[in-house]
Amino acid sequence: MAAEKMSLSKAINASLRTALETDPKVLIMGEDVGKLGGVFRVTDGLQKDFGEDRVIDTPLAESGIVGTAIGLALRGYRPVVEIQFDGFVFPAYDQIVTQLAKMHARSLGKVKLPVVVRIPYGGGIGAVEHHSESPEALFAHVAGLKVVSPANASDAYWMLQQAIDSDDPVIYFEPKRRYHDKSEVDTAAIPGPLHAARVVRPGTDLTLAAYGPMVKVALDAAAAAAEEGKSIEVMDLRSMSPIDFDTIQRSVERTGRLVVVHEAPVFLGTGSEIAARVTERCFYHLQAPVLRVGGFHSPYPPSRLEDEYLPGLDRVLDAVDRALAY
Amino acid sequence: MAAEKMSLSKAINASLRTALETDPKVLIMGEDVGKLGGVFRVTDGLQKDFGEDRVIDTPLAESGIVGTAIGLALRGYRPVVEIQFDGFVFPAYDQIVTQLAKMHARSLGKVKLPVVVRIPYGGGIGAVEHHSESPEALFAHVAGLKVVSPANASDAYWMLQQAIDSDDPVIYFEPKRRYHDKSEVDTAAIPGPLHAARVVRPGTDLTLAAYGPMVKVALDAAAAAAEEGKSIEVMDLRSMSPIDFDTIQRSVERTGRLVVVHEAPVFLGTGSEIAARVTERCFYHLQAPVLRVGGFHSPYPPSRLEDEYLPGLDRVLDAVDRALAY
Amino acid sequence: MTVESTAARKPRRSGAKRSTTTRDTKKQPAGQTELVQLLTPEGERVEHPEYAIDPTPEELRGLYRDMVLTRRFDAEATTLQRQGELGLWASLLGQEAAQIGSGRALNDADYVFPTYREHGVAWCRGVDPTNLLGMFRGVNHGGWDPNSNNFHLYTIVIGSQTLHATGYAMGVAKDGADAAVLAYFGDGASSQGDVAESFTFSAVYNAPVVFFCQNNQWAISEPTEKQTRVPLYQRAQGFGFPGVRVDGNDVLACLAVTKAALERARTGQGPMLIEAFTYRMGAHTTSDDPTRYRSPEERELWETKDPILRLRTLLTREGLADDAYFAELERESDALAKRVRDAVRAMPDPEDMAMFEHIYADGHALVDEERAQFAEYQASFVTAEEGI
Amino acid sequence: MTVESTAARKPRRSGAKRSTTTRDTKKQPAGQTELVQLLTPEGERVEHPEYAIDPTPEELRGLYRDMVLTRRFDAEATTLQRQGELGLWASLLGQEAAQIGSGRALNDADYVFPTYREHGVAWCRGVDPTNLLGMFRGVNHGGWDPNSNNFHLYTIVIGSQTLHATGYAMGVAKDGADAAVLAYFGDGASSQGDVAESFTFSAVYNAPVVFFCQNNQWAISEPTEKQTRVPLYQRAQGFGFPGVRVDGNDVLACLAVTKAALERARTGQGPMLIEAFTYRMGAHTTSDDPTRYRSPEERELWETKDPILRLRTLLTREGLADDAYFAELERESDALAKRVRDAVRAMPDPEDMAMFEHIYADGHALVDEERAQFAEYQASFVTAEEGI
Ligand SMILES: Cc1ncc(C[n+]2csc(CCOP(=O)(O)OP(=O)(O)O)c2C)c(N)n1
Ligand SMILES: Cc1ncc(C[n+]2csc(CCOP(=O)(O)OP(=O)(O)O)c2C)c(N)n1
Ligand SMILES: [Mg+2]
Ligand SMILES: [Mg+2]
Repeated sequence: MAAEKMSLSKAINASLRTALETDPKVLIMGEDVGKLGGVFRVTDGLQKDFGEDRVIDTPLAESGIVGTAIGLALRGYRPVVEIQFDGFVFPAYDQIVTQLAKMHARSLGKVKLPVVVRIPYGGGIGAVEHHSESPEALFAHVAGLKVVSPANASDAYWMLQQAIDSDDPVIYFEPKRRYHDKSEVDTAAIPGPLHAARVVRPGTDLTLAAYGPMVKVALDAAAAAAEEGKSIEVMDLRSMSPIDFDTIQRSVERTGRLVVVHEAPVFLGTGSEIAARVTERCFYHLQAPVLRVGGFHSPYPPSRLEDEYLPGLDRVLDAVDRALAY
Repeated sequence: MAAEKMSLSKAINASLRTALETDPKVLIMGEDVGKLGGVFRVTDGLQKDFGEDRVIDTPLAESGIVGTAIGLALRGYRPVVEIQFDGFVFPAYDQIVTQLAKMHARSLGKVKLPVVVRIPYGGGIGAVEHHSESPEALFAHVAGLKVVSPANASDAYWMLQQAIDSDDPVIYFEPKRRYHDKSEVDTAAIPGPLHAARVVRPGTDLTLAAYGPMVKVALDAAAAAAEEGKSIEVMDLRSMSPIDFDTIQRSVERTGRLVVVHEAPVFLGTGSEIAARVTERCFYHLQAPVLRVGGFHSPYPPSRLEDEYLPGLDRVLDAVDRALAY
Repeated sequence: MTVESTAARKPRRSGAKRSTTTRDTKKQPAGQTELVQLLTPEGERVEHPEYAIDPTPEELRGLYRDMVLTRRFDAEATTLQRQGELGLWASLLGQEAAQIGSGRALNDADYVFPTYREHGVAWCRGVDPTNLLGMFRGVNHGGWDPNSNNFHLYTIVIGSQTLHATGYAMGVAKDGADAAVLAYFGDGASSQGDVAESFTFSAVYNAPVVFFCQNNQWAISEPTEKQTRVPLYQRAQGFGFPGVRVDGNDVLACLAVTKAALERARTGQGPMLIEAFTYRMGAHTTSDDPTRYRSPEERELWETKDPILRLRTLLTREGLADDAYFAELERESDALAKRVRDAVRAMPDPEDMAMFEHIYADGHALVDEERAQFAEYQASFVTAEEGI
Repeated sequence: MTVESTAARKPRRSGAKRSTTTRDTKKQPAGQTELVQLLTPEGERVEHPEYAIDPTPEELRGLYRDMVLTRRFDAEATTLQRQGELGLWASLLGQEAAQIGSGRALNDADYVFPTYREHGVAWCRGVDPTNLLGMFRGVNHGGWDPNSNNFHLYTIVIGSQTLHATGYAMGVAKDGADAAVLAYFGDGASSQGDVAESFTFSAVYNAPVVFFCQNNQWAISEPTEKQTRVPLYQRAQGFGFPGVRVDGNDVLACLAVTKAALERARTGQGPMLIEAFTYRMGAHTTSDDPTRYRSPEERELWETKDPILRLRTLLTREGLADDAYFAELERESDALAKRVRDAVRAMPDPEDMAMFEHIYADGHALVDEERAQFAEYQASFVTAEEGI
């Protein structure tokens, strides 16, 4: 296949296809992932090509999906399960937190659970309640899980390959409102580490860190700021557990300022940890407190309000301005 | 009754008794809360005195407990449900996050859910897996919930009264290893606000903020530091959602240094939010970064390791020293 | 507009006589299942020893009218979605009998916990149809006061509401009230742990709750076989209460069985499960494309069992309604559709600051802080613009 | 020490003849329940049409030995807890027949998912009893490699393991392996949504899993009536697979029924539920005080149904074991107890740094950072002390 321009959702589809082809132990499980190809068509065509035994339409029960995936992993399989929407992961939260995350430690390393939990997440698609949430902090706080989110098609492809290859459980958050965004994917490339942050636009005045759906907003903000003569370094964090603090630190030591953006509520969102730890690491370099832009302490609002709720260009630039004003 | 010395668990029992006496709509629900009086005897004698209709032994299903409590609240009752141990709240997490927290907003304020979820939490009691966890950040991140934890018998009594009186769902974390600690409870007193932090030992060099089981450790640390001539202000945060940042800010503006201690893992623990927000509010006052002492990014360890795992006097003092060294 | 509304028009002509035996027995292993039916697809009344019912002509016309108006409202909502006035719509097309039959079985004091598709039940409860559209338009998450009509808000997380219903019913029993609770869920929902827990709690506490499962054969793209290998009504027995399967396209059977079950519950005989065997004629929601996973033949087959047509046949044959009646009902349908259309189009977007309202009943310092910051942030634009 | 071990000694003398009919029928509504029994409390063999079994004398002695050694081990663990060597112990006293009977029904290739009380099953699987004690001592959360003996780690969160078992069984089926999975859970666990979901998944995928519910009448302080109002074995039917109740104090019946169920599963006939009707003779755990919630009479009644005594009666009456055999077994029990006692006392605490191990299989930067910081922190003390 090699390099090809494709949408983020197609890249995930291609990645799943590669995994199914390469490793007979890989399974796809979830609600409507088979014949329908998922409500976002991310698994389109996979059941047709790999059969109902490998691409499995499950009963409507998320705890059951994750719980049986754990059992399948214990038997040597590598299940990739889909949770249909962010807000529907909570029935499975117990299995994820008390079993999936802890069984490796419980067994003193004897048991490995290479389970990937794919969750389309975030807002901006005009959906009803429970379809637009960003619960990543609720997973990143839990030891035993790894949590990642790609922001573009290439990362979507490669990070999923790496997540499936990992012997640890990985929560793989898919920025659903970027499903249709296209970019180059080189399936023959040698990918960088799964948990490394990446500078996607260099700059000197301030570091703007984002991940998943907000990377695009951050890049747009940096472009807008550039027109006003501000040089913003944009970082795609890519991984929320672990967070690549070394890369952030190197950037902040140069720029002296950090703004973190995510869709999830600010209060106890991943930005809080980043702010706390970066302040510790860069106390004498910071010219301003680390500022955070994110969701409010409210349920995700009705969709007619989401443009106000979601951090957009203006709110990011506002934070950038405030940080630069120190 | 008026002022009386009692243990923290007895104070909770007394508070539940008062609530059952005062309001016929108050119900106690949970596993083993009736005849047994709970595995910690916190509900001892209540079923005997108020009947099986008000103190209800439930089936062994946490989602069912919280889910039916929501239904009872919709019918006008004020259920106080017990989750037997911290690690067993996760089967109920979906009902708590997607229903209990959001129904008031979903109904545009028409529906109120005065449900209290009591959770004995934290370690230090030599227990097996899932019996020693501190999951408060997983609730505090979720809008629609209030999260509190008393550190002494008087607060245990009064904060529970206030939680039951509140028309919002309150997650009430009980520091189980302090159940037997005794202190004065004045049941005739007029309590302060439920969500206010409180300075429990004044000081000038550094602010040490804790809640629940760690307040005692913080006080011990302050006493030890005093012997070395360091004046530590100890703050009992009492509420994790909302957090009383005004009181913290006032203290830090005076002391210039803040250390936050909790048993929960540091990474994305409540301390991260406190560090982030206090740094924002007190950027020019802070002489050192906000330091955090807490659990590691690991499952709660086997009990023979908990003394090493839990933040104790030495680890707190180490952080205090590091903060003062800036 | 009559029964032949937009969404349901095309295949009805395929005739009412096609035999459905083979198909049905595929879903219902022989001998295992008895389907309560009081009105056949051909519009014939049949007797049932346990579930007798003798509605007056007035009542029959009422049920017919409810179904027609509900279908018309539903079709209008689908249209409004296509026109961009709604973000989404979950159509009840085909399930009118299950919803009107069960909905009209309720007493005023009873309480209903719906899923997100019970527009017909909402209608029976007197909820203004327009109010149902707020969440689908994206202006709110639920636009009515549940206590005004004893009709709870729609619940999207599958199965959750069955526990709320059970708890509510426990409260009804505590109050000694002469009321019951009706909890709706789907065939897909039957797999959720919460539904099983609601069965356990309701049985143990003998709560006055009736579980009404609309088995519309599909959970999005998954047929009922992906949820169970035996008929769903049988699930109840292992929890210690009765289950019954009713023809979900037969409004009389749904009415009779639900009435009996609610009365059972009100008189202290505990929970019961009703499985209404029906069919989702439309897409799962307007976002769905059912051609990807099911055959047109299946839908055509179910067309022959249409819930509205069979009652119309009865009304006509028995001379209980004449052309004037149907014409008048068509006018009424059109008026309803117009009223809804106008109301939706006039429905304003919420104010920005509404984001910060009703998160807590007693207030929350962080919400106050964020509200203030956001107001200040917004004011900064006004100022900036004014500055220009 | 023989069958009359510490924990079980006292009330056995109360005689084996007491009638238990009244009590049992209270729990089992007449006619609804058939209890599979092959060996009566009085030690009489009885026939059962479906579950015939004809164990050799050797096999009978083997089952007896397993039960005696398991009980002895269990009693020793209780003692060790009292002596402070363990933080907690969950005794299986009274459930030996259910566990040994089902445990001995397994083939090597089968896989077991236990709760936290299946010490007898662990014994059957060849897990060294000492390894079971690590988590109760607090030195680990599970001290054995599940794959060495096809015996999964203990699971404390009630019900979770039934889904793991189902998934594992789905894998077994995919592999086309000649094996089945045995999933244990308790009467209390039957209320958990996860258990219901495991029933659904196993039925839909026809997974080779046998659910073995030890109904020991209590979930801590709650009697089974708080979980269900009908016998638990009936739960299965509504999910589409058979359920059967077996005398859980009858090792032969437990063996026969489990063997049949496992073979059913192995030959592609899908899941089955076994409810072993038994009794928890001891406290829930050493932290529990059962006098607060149940009567001594109830326990005395169940003493008369002791699983070990009835097999001993059979062995003696039929001349299958003599005094020398029992004496030798007593010596073996003592030796086992001593070995376990010594091993536990010698069990070292984990190294501090073990906290940072095995959290991830592939490593994690934060764990590395915290490990390094903690090592440095600890080193600072050494330095400080050395400094003195
Ligand atoms: C917990 C949860 N998981 C997944 C979904 C997504 N979802 C919405 S409707 C639906 C299918 C429901 O099927 P059924 O219960 O049969 O009801 P129907 O839509 O057919 O009326 C699914 C999977 C959800 N809303 N909640
Ligand atoms: C999810 C969860 N909730 C509560 C508990 C606390 N708990 C431990 S054992 C137990 C009772 C279990 O009863 P049962 O399933 O009958 O098993 P038994 O102990 O009788 O063998 C409870 C409530 C738990 N371990 N997990
Ligand atoms: Mg359906
Ligand atoms: Mg039990």
